[in-house]
Amino acid sequence: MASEPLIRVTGLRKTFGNHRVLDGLDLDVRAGEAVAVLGANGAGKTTLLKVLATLTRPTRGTVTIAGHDGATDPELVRREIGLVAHSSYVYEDLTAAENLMFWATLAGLRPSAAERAGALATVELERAADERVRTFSAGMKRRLSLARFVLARPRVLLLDEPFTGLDQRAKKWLEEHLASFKAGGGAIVMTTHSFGRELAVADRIAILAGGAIALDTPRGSLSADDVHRLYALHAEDAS
Amino acid sequence: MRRLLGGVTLAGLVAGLVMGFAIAPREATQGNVQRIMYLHVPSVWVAYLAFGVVLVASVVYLMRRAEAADRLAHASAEVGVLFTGLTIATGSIWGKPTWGAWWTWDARLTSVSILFVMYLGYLLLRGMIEDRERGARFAAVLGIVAAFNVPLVHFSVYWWRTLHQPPSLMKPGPGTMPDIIVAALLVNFAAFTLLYVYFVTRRARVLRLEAEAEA
Amino acid sequence: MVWKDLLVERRSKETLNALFFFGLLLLFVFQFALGPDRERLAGTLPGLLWLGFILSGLLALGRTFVVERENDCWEGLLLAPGDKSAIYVGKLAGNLLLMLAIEAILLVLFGFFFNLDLANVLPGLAVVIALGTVALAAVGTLFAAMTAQVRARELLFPVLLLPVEAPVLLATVKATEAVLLGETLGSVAHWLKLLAAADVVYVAVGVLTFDFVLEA
Amino acid sequence: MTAGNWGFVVAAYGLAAVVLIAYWRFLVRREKELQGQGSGVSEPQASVSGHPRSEPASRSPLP
Repeated sequence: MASEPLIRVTGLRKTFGNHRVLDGLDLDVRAGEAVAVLGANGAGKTTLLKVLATLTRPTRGTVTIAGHDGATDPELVRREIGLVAHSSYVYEDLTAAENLMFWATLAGLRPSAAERAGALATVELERAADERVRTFSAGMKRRLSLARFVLARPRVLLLDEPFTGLDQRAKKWLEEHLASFKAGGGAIVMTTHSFGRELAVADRIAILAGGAIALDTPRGSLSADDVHRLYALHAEDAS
Repeated sequence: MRRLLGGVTLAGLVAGLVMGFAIAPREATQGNVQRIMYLHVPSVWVAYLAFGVVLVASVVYLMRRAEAADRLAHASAEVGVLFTGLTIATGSIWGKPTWGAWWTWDARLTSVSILFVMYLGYLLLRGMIEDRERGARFAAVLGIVAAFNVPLVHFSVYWWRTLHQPPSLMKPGPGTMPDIIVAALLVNFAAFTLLYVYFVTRRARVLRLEAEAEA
Repeated sequence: MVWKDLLVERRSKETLNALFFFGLLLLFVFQFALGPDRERLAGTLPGLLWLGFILSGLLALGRTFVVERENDCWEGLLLAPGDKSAIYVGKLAGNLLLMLAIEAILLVLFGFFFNLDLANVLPGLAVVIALGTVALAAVGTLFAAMTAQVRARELLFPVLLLPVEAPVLLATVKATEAVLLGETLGSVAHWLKLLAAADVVYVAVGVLTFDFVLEA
Repeated sequence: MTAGNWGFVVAAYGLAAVVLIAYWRFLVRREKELQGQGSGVSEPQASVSGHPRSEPASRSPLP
């Protein structure tokens, strides 16, 4: 694979006040690849995702997604990415179908009724389509927020601790969904503070410590224990 | 360069004082109190100049994202507020012997006061946002809104105060002023403009140093 | 956007109910603060009316993006590709509807409690209120978006909004006063022109700068 | 009405002098503070000259 990586981060620095959250971070992610970013709370995982998603501008350094610079062409970047953060971006007082319709309209899409139903079916919410989101479980909300991307078809998925708070069935479903997204040529960056299901999806593991990637290694046959040993080693090194 | 500017400014201010106190005569109707004009009127001028600069710098910042423009806007707003405050204070001090009250809802005092609180809000907004980039953006938007509001404030206050009562209170009509007083005013205008430039460049430099210390 | 917000509002009815109650309370407060003397109240009525509008407007406008914040949809809005000014216009339209509804209720309450004969002056009053409300809502929506993500937003929002709205307040109070006294709109044409100018300027600036407020 | 009015004039000018000088001193002190800190701790490029320079080396165009 000699092609240009789908995501390229170079020399990224982000400061808040006097605090350097990220400092000199480099990361490349290719199409069809999933990277799991492991880091302690406050290590800057969420900040990294926000910068990738063009939600905050880097203090220094560049982020390029699908060839577009996030600082100069955020609009073009936003067409390529889907972000699932802790917040699920759904309105509690609207039904699942209404939420989907709203976000699709905002994204400039005009999905037909069949397409909308199809998207909800993909995330297995077709039976809850007309129920208010307020009544949904955490897993259902996350599935609903993923349904938006069934319609919008981004090439990059950014996930903030996607498996946290889900039950076993939802985890399994998400795992399969992410695997098929990858197979379709998409790139995934997901953060986590402790490895669970992420390991199965990730092709690479990146340890975030001291504001930069302290270790970037193929998952290979590493077990969760191995990863945690590596993490302890490198995170302590950096701090 | 900077010393030169500082020196010229100081010389200008001294010249302004000399013109205002030694050379210009006592004004016939108002007496010595009129000499406050040499302080008051140039202050208003600087305030309006400063807020105009905030507008231009804000627009430039939003279009180019040049941090220098943001610092210029910030510095100019701060200096503008400073001079607006001076305008209000000196106007009030002038008003006491002239109108017999520290404060009257005179059209000019009122509109300048509205500007004062408006731009004070601008500085407050800047101080409340941690993220430098976001603070700059929001401040620029506010700077633009506030600047476009200036004429609206001006007209509304003017009509508010003058439409139902004769507009007689305060008219330092330029036509009736002796040349020497006009000259003294002009010298002070020039000196205050220099002072503004001096303050803004210095403040902008401090802001740059702060940004560099953080980054 | 309008459709979504109205739908949310219809489902929860939070804002409108609370604001109705707030308006009622305001009336009591005014009445208590100024005493029951009809004569004295009559002179201050236009001011009181707009004070009521402004105060409930502050509450209503300040809540513009609460739906987004509570549901964590702020970033989602940001990430939606395309023109952000559509979001501004949508929010502005929603706010306008909401505020006009509140103002209509307040007006009826005022008429009832202060024994006003509104029927005759209603057309003129409606023009003044509509012009003033657009100006209020245009800046309010923009500032609400700005302060939504800032510390101490409940404080900062009115602190920023009130000075900017000073000319609008002056114009509307004066125009309302004239209309209530039975004068024609022609006699306050300059105020109406000022309000119209403010409307145009505020909406234009809002549309043009909202992109910068929302983006990060 | 003129005799006592010098008091108002002095008050106005005095106030202006105090405010302006205080602001000037604030600027000078803050600048000294920052310069001392800048040259002592972090990058050597932290301005010694007074050139207005925007963000150094931030936007390198080449990938």
